[in-house]
Amino acid sequence: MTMTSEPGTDAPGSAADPRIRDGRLVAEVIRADFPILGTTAHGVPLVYLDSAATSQKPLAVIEALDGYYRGYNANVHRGIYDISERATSAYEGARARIAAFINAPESRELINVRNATEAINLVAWSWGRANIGEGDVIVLTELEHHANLVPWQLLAAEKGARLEFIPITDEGYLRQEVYAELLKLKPKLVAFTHVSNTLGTINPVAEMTAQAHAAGALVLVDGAQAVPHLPVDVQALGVDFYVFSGHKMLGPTGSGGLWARRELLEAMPPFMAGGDMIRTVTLRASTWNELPWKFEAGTPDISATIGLGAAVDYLTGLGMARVRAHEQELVAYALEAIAEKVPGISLYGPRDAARRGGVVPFNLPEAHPHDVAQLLDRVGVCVRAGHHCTMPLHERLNLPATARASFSVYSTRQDVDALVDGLRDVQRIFRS
Amino acid sequence: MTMTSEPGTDAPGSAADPRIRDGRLVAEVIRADFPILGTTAHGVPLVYLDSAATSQKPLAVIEALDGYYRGYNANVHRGIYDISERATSAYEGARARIAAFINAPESRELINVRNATEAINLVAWSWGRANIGEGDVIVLTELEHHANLVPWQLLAAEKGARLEFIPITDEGYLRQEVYAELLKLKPKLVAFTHVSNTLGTINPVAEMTAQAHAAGALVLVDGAQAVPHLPVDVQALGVDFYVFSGHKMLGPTGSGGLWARRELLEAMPPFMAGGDMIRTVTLRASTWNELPWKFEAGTPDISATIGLGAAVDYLTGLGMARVRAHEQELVAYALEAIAEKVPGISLYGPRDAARRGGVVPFNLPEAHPHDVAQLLDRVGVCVRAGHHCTMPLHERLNLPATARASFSVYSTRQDVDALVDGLRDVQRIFRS
Amino acid sequence: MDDLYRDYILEHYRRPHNFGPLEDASVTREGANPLCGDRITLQLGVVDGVVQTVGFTGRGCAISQASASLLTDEIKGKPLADVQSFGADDLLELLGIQISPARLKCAMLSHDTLRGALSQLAESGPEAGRDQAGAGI
Amino acid sequence: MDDLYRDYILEHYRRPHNFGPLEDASVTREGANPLCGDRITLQLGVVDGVVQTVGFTGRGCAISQASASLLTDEIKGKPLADVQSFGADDLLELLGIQISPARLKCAMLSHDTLRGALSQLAESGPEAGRDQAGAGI
Ligand SMILES: Cc1ncc(COP(=O)(O)O)c(C=O)c1O
Ligand SMILES: Cc1ncc(COP(=O)(O)O)c(C=O)c1O
Ligand code: FES
Ligand code: FES
Repeated sequence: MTMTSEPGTDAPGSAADPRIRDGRLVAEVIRADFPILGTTAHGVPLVYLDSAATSQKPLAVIEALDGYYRGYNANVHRGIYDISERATSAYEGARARIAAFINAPESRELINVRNATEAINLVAWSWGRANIGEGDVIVLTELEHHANLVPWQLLAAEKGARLEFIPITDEGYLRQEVYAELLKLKPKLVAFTHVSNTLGTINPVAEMTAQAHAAGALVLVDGAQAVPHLPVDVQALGVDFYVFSGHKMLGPTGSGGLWARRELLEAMPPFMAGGDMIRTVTLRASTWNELPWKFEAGTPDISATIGLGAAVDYLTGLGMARVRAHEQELVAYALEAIAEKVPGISLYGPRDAARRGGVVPFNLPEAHPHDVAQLLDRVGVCVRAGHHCTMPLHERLNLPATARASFSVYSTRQDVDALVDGLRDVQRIFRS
Repeated sequence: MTMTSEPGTDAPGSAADPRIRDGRLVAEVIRADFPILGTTAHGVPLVYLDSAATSQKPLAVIEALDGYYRGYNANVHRGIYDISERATSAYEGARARIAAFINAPESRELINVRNATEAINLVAWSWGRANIGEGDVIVLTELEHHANLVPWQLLAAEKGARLEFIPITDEGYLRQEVYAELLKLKPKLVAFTHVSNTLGTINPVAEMTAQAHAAGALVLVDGAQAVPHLPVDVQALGVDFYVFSGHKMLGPTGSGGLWARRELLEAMPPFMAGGDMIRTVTLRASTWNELPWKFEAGTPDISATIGLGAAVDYLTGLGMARVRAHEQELVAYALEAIAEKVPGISLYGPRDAARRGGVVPFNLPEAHPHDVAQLLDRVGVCVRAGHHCTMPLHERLNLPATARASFSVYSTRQDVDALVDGLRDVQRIFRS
Repeated sequence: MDDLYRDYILEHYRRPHNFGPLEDASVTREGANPLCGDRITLQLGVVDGVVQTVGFTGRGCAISQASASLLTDEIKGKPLADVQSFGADDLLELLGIQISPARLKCAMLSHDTLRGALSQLAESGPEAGRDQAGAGI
Repeated sequence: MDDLYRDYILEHYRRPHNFGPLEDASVTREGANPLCGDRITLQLGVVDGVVQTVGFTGRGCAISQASASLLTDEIKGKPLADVQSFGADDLLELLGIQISPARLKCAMLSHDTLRGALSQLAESGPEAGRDQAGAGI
């Protein structure tokens, strides 16, 4: 059992919690909560630096799944026997805690989805097809993950709508002056990422949202790289739709959330249809259930949602402001250590660690990123190489691919040091 | 460790496997593989008779999830480090075994989905919107689960298509003579359930499919209640689309499959868009990945799929013909025992156990099904009460609701006896 | 849970009070619990701001029927103002049993229907009405 | 895995054989690995059914570059029939290293491109062509 498997048993940040010292996370202690971090790869200890792709899971999450399947596995909502009622209250309780984690006003505004991708597709299919017409403008950015790009391409192709893109500076900031111009086109929707998964850029969501609203547009924010890494308050941000993936925030695969303002969800037609999302069904016509169930057709991924609930408890126990401070410090350390010790390396993204999340993209002059990743794997260091599902951004940066290290609550300076050593090895091999 | 957590370590049905004796399942032994069946509810041992809603999970499945999260959790397809390659091969290996389990010709024809509901919606949104036009006819049946009804209502409403329904006999068989008439309307699609979740009716899929094809229609079969309970061979059935849910077949929530013939999948436009389902992306246009990934946008539910792989290994170890024989025997026993010992009870569905799956719907004259379920819960017996997501079928049978007991590999005659005792208790309480 | 089917609950289920249609009701309201298909029709006869007569018909589980029986007993003869302030909590107290979340809709069917009847009375005068369903196709 | 970056592989990567464009190629074929954005252009000069000259250009990882270098060495001077029968397995053998599933596309980039070039030769004669992309928008 980890110390947080029962939320609330120890006050976060209290003297009793060894994972927090002087108001800062002690990643060396936190690591002990993550079983996989004690394993080895190719005989060397695992150095996991691919948390932006998916995070590792604490024992509290693994045990939440295990506890469900061993103790009270049953379908939800319709059973009136003990384990089904327990499953229902665990499932709906998890929803409430996930909603509270992003400060949603009401938990029925939180739709459980498989991942951020499904959330965006839900909005595009349901809200998009009902509200976007010929000639309508949707503003996106050059930073977007394919998940926040391709669904809008499909919608635009079907409806004859127009996509416009906020360009970036070479450092990876959105060019706000162009955004202001694009808003004059009176877009129906502005959709952009909170934090770039490739460059780490943290976008000024509240400001951009206020501007969009002033121009009459709704705002969808892709929080896949934000919710795991910094405090998110959808009310303070003022956005209309906010999406995220559970598996990137210490939760299980198959979990994730779509939050949207209630009036929007209520006006939207259903996306998928079937059991649980209906109120009444006859052979030829149906009426819909209330929120949130209207958008959850069929048996939900009960265990994944319960697991995400445990993940949110774990993160809450650490405190998201501390998580952010930890990662910001680590990014600053990494940018400096790498630049200093790995000659010739190219680093991309904002130089100001206060304006970037915990991702460090780079390229070595002598080796292809895939070779770099492969050689780092030999020494147990896991980084990602490729286009990171941002092909247009790579195109814009004129890079076929990049390698990327990324952090989470359990990442340490030792991890960064292992990366640096590994990169120097790669250089030795390729220069020899 | 269960005996089957490593598939193939013991030959199924060999003398070494205590779960099989004289070619028959020994449910009393099988139960030991399911941790939850050793627990109690309200202080009495759990008698789980709601497997049609969701099945319990064997240790092999629980451990597959646990092993993934503790040992090799990583995102799939794009990582070139050890744990990511292991995750990818476990994920794709599971797909291959799931595909083989229903005898799909190729594993790339097997799309991993959250559940049967998502699979049907995928077909309705993708194939349906591309192929169904105004005035086109879709033939369904009065037996359908809302999952195989409401998506077609939405499609028909959007496209101006026409839904026609094969009616049932009072016993719950499809009226084949009416089906033959409906085929004269030259429907584009015939969609029906393999096994009714409410009455248990096993429909003659191969025959009905041959007739549909002769009339020029494609066939979608809802196998949610078939794949967990009897041998399914999509090639022998000859169908075009076949869907099922993992959580009903000993697998985790969040797993399920859509199988379709490759030519169909290749011609279909994508459903959800995002990472992994693309081949190339520019700001304004994209091309699609190969099958199966074209239909799997975003990070898949990796652990659920790996868990479903373990579930099909487990079922394969038991042998699906033996599973079917076990459940058929149990249904016959249950129908007889209940009719004999519970005076006045109404039993619904086919009387011939050879033509029905392991579900037993019933109503007591003196008590409402919800009260029956609630009182059975007191003695640890879990049954479902309500419309079982088949409102139109209940309407047709002129029943507001029914109670339903349903079986799986671990169900025993003792379970049935406990149900009978419980029902007699209910009668005592309500008659007193 | 063990307390759910107390004798008086079963007694109200078997022989519900105020069961049957009213001759000339001031308001007739139908309520439904789509989860189980159960329906109840509640009728009030209001004279000078007082619920003089009350009746219900329909089918349902023991909880919903007992709840309707107890609720109709409770409001009969009361001024509308009192009936207005009769809340869900009051009904639960009246039932006197532990209701699990899964059965709350059963316990509340009569109360939801009463609330519908009252707003119908207030809004449109004594007219027959139906519970509104969710939007759909 | 440890064997992936053997000296001769790195040697071929640093100084690939047959690198550079051909003057008058019978066929020019471009191949791409969309996962990494790498591209290679392969050119064959065929005279009397024999691959007389061969060249490639493009960028890519060590595996793809070494593979292209080895493959072009192998097919140079061979009759088309022999080149036709040069399979993926043969290339893997030539590479002489253990290729993980994740890097198979790298190893096969040159071979896929060669197969494209050969069918282009067969079908439409010596014309420039591109690898076909999946259907899309
Ligand atoms: C026949 C049938 N079809 C479809 C479904 C829907 O399954 P799921 O909720 O897993 O999508 C069910 C499950 O209740 C079913 O019994
Ligand atoms: C910014 C961003 N958006 C969306 C996604 C898609 O997440 P998922 O694959 O979990 O749907 C990712 C994950 O890579 C991401 O980084
Ligand atoms: S089960 Fe229908 S109201 Fe209780
Ligand atoms: S990484 Fe591009 S071909 Fe190897």
